Amino acid sequence: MTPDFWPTLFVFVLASLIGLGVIRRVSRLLHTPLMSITNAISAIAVVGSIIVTGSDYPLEIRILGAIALFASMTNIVSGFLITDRMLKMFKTGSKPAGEK
Amino acid sequence: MTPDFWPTLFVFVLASLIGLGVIRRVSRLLHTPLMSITNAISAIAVVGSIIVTGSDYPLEIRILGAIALFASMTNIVSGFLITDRMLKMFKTGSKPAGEK
Amino acid sequence: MAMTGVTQFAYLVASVLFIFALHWMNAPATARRGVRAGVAATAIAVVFTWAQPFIIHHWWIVGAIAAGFIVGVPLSMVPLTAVPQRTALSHAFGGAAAGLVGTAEFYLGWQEGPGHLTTFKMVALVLECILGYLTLTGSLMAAGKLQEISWIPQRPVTYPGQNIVNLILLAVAIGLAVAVIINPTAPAAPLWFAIIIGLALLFGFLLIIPIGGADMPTVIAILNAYAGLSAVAMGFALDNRLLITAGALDGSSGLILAIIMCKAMNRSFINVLFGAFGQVQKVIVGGEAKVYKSETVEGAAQVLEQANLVVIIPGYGMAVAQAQHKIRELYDQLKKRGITVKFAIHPVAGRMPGHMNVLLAEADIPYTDLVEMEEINTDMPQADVALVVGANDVVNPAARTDKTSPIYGMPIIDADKARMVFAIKRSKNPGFAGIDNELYFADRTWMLFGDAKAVIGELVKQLASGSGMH
Amino acid sequence: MAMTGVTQFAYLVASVLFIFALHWMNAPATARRGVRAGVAATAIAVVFTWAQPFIIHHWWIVGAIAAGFIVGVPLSMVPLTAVPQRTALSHAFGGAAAGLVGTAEFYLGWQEGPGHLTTFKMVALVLECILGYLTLTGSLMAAGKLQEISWIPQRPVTYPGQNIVNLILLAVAIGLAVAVIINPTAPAAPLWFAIIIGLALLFGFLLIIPIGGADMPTVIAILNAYAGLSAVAMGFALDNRLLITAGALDGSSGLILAIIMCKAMNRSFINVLFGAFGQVQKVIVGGEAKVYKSETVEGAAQVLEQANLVVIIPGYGMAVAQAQHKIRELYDQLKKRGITVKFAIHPVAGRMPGHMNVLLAEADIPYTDLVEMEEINTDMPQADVALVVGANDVVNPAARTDKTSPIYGMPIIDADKARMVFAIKRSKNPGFAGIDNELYFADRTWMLFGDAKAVIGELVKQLASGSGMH
Ligand SMILES: NC(=O)c1ccc[n+]([C@@H]2O[C@H](COP(=O)([O-])OP(=O)(O)OC[C@H]3O[C@@H](n4cnc5c(N)ncnc54)[C@H](OP(=O)(O)O)[C@@H]3O)[C@@H](O)[C@H]2O)c1
Ligand SMILES: NC(=O)c1ccc[n+]([C@@H]2O[C@H](COP(=O)([O-])OP(=O)(O)OC[C@H]3O[C@@H](n4cnc5c(N)ncnc54)[C@H](OP(=O)(O)O)[C@@H]3O)[C@@H](O)[C@H]2O)c1
Repeated sequence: MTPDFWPTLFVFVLASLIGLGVIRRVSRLLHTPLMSITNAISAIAVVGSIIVTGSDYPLEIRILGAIALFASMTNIVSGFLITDRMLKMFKTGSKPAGEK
Repeated sequence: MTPDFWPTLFVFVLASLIGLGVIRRVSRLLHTPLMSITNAISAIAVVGSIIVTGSDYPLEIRILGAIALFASMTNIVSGFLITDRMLKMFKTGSKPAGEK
Repeated sequence: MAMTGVTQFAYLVASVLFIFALHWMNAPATARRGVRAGVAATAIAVVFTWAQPFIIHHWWIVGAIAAGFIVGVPLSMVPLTAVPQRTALSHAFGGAAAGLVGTAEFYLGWQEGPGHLTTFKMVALVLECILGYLTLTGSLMAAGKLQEISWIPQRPVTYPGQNIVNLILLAVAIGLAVAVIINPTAPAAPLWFAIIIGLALLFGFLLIIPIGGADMPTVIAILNAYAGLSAVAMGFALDNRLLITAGALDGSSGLILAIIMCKAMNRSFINVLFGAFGQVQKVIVGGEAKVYKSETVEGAAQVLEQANLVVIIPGYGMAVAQAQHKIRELYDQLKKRGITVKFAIHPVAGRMPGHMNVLLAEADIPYTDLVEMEEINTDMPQADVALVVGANDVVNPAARTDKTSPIYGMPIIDADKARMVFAIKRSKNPGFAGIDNELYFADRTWMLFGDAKAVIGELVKQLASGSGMH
Repeated sequence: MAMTGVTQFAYLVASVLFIFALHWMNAPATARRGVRAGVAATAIAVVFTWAQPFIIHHWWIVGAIAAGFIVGVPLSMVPLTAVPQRTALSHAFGGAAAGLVGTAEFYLGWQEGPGHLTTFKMVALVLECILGYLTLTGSLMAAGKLQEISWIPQRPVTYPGQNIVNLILLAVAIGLAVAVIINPTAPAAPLWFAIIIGLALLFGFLLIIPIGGADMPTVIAILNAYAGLSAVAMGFALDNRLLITAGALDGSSGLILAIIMCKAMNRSFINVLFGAFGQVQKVIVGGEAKVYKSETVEGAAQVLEQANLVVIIPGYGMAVAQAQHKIRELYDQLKKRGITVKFAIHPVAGRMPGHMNVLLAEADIPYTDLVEMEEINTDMPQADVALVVGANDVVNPAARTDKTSPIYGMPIIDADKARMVFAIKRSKNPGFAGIDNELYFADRTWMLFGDAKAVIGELVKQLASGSGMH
């Protein structure tokens, strides 16, 4: 075990508990946007991709990294954009409807 | 900075977020028992007290530890007992009331 | 390659922002703030990782990021009906990213020789790669099934000995994983690792083929959880808490959405993953003696005009027909007459959690008129008309009464309790669960056969032309 | 002294159990499960800490734990009215424990020489000790004020130059803290550390004296947060995540309770800590021309018998008089006549958050009849009788109307909207905020002067004897 293992496991367990608590309270109205925003968040693998792509590593390693970085970045861009696009559609009835 | 500092700070921040989320949802009915149960939980200092009391340390250090252990243990015992005592009183109206 | 305090602190801030991003998704009013928090968190993560001194190949990074934008922007503009496929495809990208980073880390460590790959790190890398690559092929299959690509079978594919084959493959994978974890610097280790990757890719494929196309939404949620967990494994391998926090959030999200779907269908995880649900269709037919009563659009329009409370129950058919904009026109026509119009939203109507809500929101229908199942059911007996638009299973009373029905026990919208029911669908074919629907034969039900968009369009025309006379 | 994996795992389990313990406090139905989870977590923490191989003085531990039980059990049996004092006393114990452990760790490290006290550990130890010892004396003072011990002044104590004295002391403390953190093994370090401890003890004392006795409940919540934070600091010093998690939970709890109380009183933290609120009393008198209308117990009983909906509004006076059991009898008498009885619970009625709820629950009144302020206010206009039992500020309409009133803006229970109000109190004295209450002069209000327990007792007697005639 590395010295960091236990604190890091703690972080994992606490973050999972937070996740369960927070996600259970997401409005049912928004479950589709929820799927796309978590999709964007899981592209946090971008951190690992940047390290592998940008470090002083052999070429073939960096190629793997660059593909991973491209894939992560695609998810980040498309995930947040589409979530926001969907959320913009949700309107209350208070304003005069059908302005469009 | 010790190597464990950052993971441990993560633990602190996540635990605080969990605390804020969980405590905000505690029923207002139960705020008095909440005060006494958190009182018992903060006696977790018992962990440090046991280490200081029981290790192979000089006598004067162990005396400090023993006092701390006594104080923590008092809080644990009285905190949980009084919380439970209060909670036992909360009844719904469904059962025939006033059995007492 | 230790990180500086500044970077560590930035990662902590980003983690907290991700948590708030999801927290703010709890209501439409704050949800866009959630997106901004998510974007900020990701930007912080990218900038502070990039800024570390050991990052030197900046043009590589610029190139890959630019390519990501070039592909990502169009991918965000797909029609809303294609959102499930897009999500599946994205999971495939996410799985690939995790798998590739894991692979790179392993070969790097192997080249650098003993000491770089501790047992702990190896366990994390193996898990990261298995989860990542399995998510890659599994998600591609799911996307294919949802896009109804012709050479991917929609029906569950099962064959004799399927379980035995899977178990043998699993045993091989575990054996190799143990070998490579114990002896990561063996000359053969890269080969073993490559075989493990191959098996993970194969597993993703094998996991999906026995599941029917219509169960793909649940599968997508589960794959979302896997993608999150592979980010967690990467976090353990790289000793990075930001990855662990964000991954854990995704894992919880996928898990909870899958549970919600299973509950709303009254099925278990196991049943979804191995139940080959779509096959039930041929078993239950019967009831050919029963008759449907059809109604004309004119007649339906007249009834609607007289109503006080109309409850519209949309289902998958509305999504197929893209009828939401016509429904908006109908809603306006009815509102103009002072009629109360509510939408009854079943949690699994459509093919994706929240499917109906986004489509109706797209048509500018205020979300305050979208009512959840539990709530609308108490009002159903007061409804003068229940207008079923391409919904089927979610209004099937067999779920309440018929113990032999495959959907028995699934909570439904009580359309049959309304004073009168109009049901729009194209044919006498059953819905997703493959079973007949008693509602359509009920005394108070009249069918409006046809494509949902067309039928509603005609209803609107009737009401619009008749509105002067009213 | 590194911990084994088993211990680490046990600590993780205990942390999760603590989280669930507080989670289950969200409803009375699951709250006792929460206590069991808390007990289990603490037991795990104790057992696995004790079982570590470097723990050798077992009899010391047994002795201290036994002493803890001997004192703890009786402390758990105090009457419910003494709960605030008990809580304050407990915080003093908790603060002492944290401070003593911190002190022991410092002297130990100092004796063992350079290298043992890293800067990081020193920062944690100094914070632990300051928070711990400050909590100790602060809580003792708070407990004293709540117990109304004669030589502890109830009134806020302020004197000229108070702030300057405090600032000078703070500067000295910070200077010494920096010195001891930078140079922890200096020969003079133990002396510096001792002076820091002394100053912390003094600060606890100075913090409380300018605060009025009645503001002690808010102070207790803040001291609860401090006690939690000192456990967090201990966790950083000992590199122990269990302490950090549990401490953070307590910190949040104290913070949130303090915020709730401040909001319900429409005051700020700053105002509570430095506002010397209780002094306002003498300023506002006026209105001596106004008259109270008294009512007899017989008359009140007759009115109550004719009511359909009676709302009882308890306040601090009910706690002082211990009238909850008599109220229970009144409740039974009214219920027997088919009258609906509800209790209107203001969030800061009494002297402790949730004070009224525990007292009424003690008298076996079902908690389903205890209604929160926001909810009961919508029903108030329908109430035939509002019976105010020893409440004052929480029903003072000045909070709604009089901008000059010190309680202006505080949300109140709208007793004045009921068709008729009976108010039980002993005298014409004001309540906690020290201001007159317009409600008592209102047209529809009749006073029932006397001790709450006595007055309600007589009401019950009237109703019981009259019940045959009804
Ligand atoms: N939402 C989710 O997350 C999710 C996930 C997994 C599974 N599911 C399952 O999906 C089902 C959803 O129920 P549902 O009632 O929404 O859908 P459904 O039971 O699949 O019924 C859809 C109906 O729409 C009709 N339809 C199709 N195209 C149409 C068109 N162009 N115009 C008019 N009607 C059309 C079909 O009849 P015709 O062919 O005769 O037109 C069909 O009966 C449930 O069984 C649920 O368990 C949902
Ligand atoms: N709950 C908390 O957490 C908390 C915390 C901090 C501050 N506070 C403050 O405490 C106050 C609570 O309001 P409240 O309405 O409950 O109490 P209150 O305003 O203090 O009034 C209590 C009333 O009870 C009467 N009383 C005292 N002993 C009595 C007895 N034996 N029999 C009958 N009546 C008796 C008193 O009048 P007589 O003397 O004439 O009998 C007094 O007017 C608020 O101002 C609140 O801000 C509460």
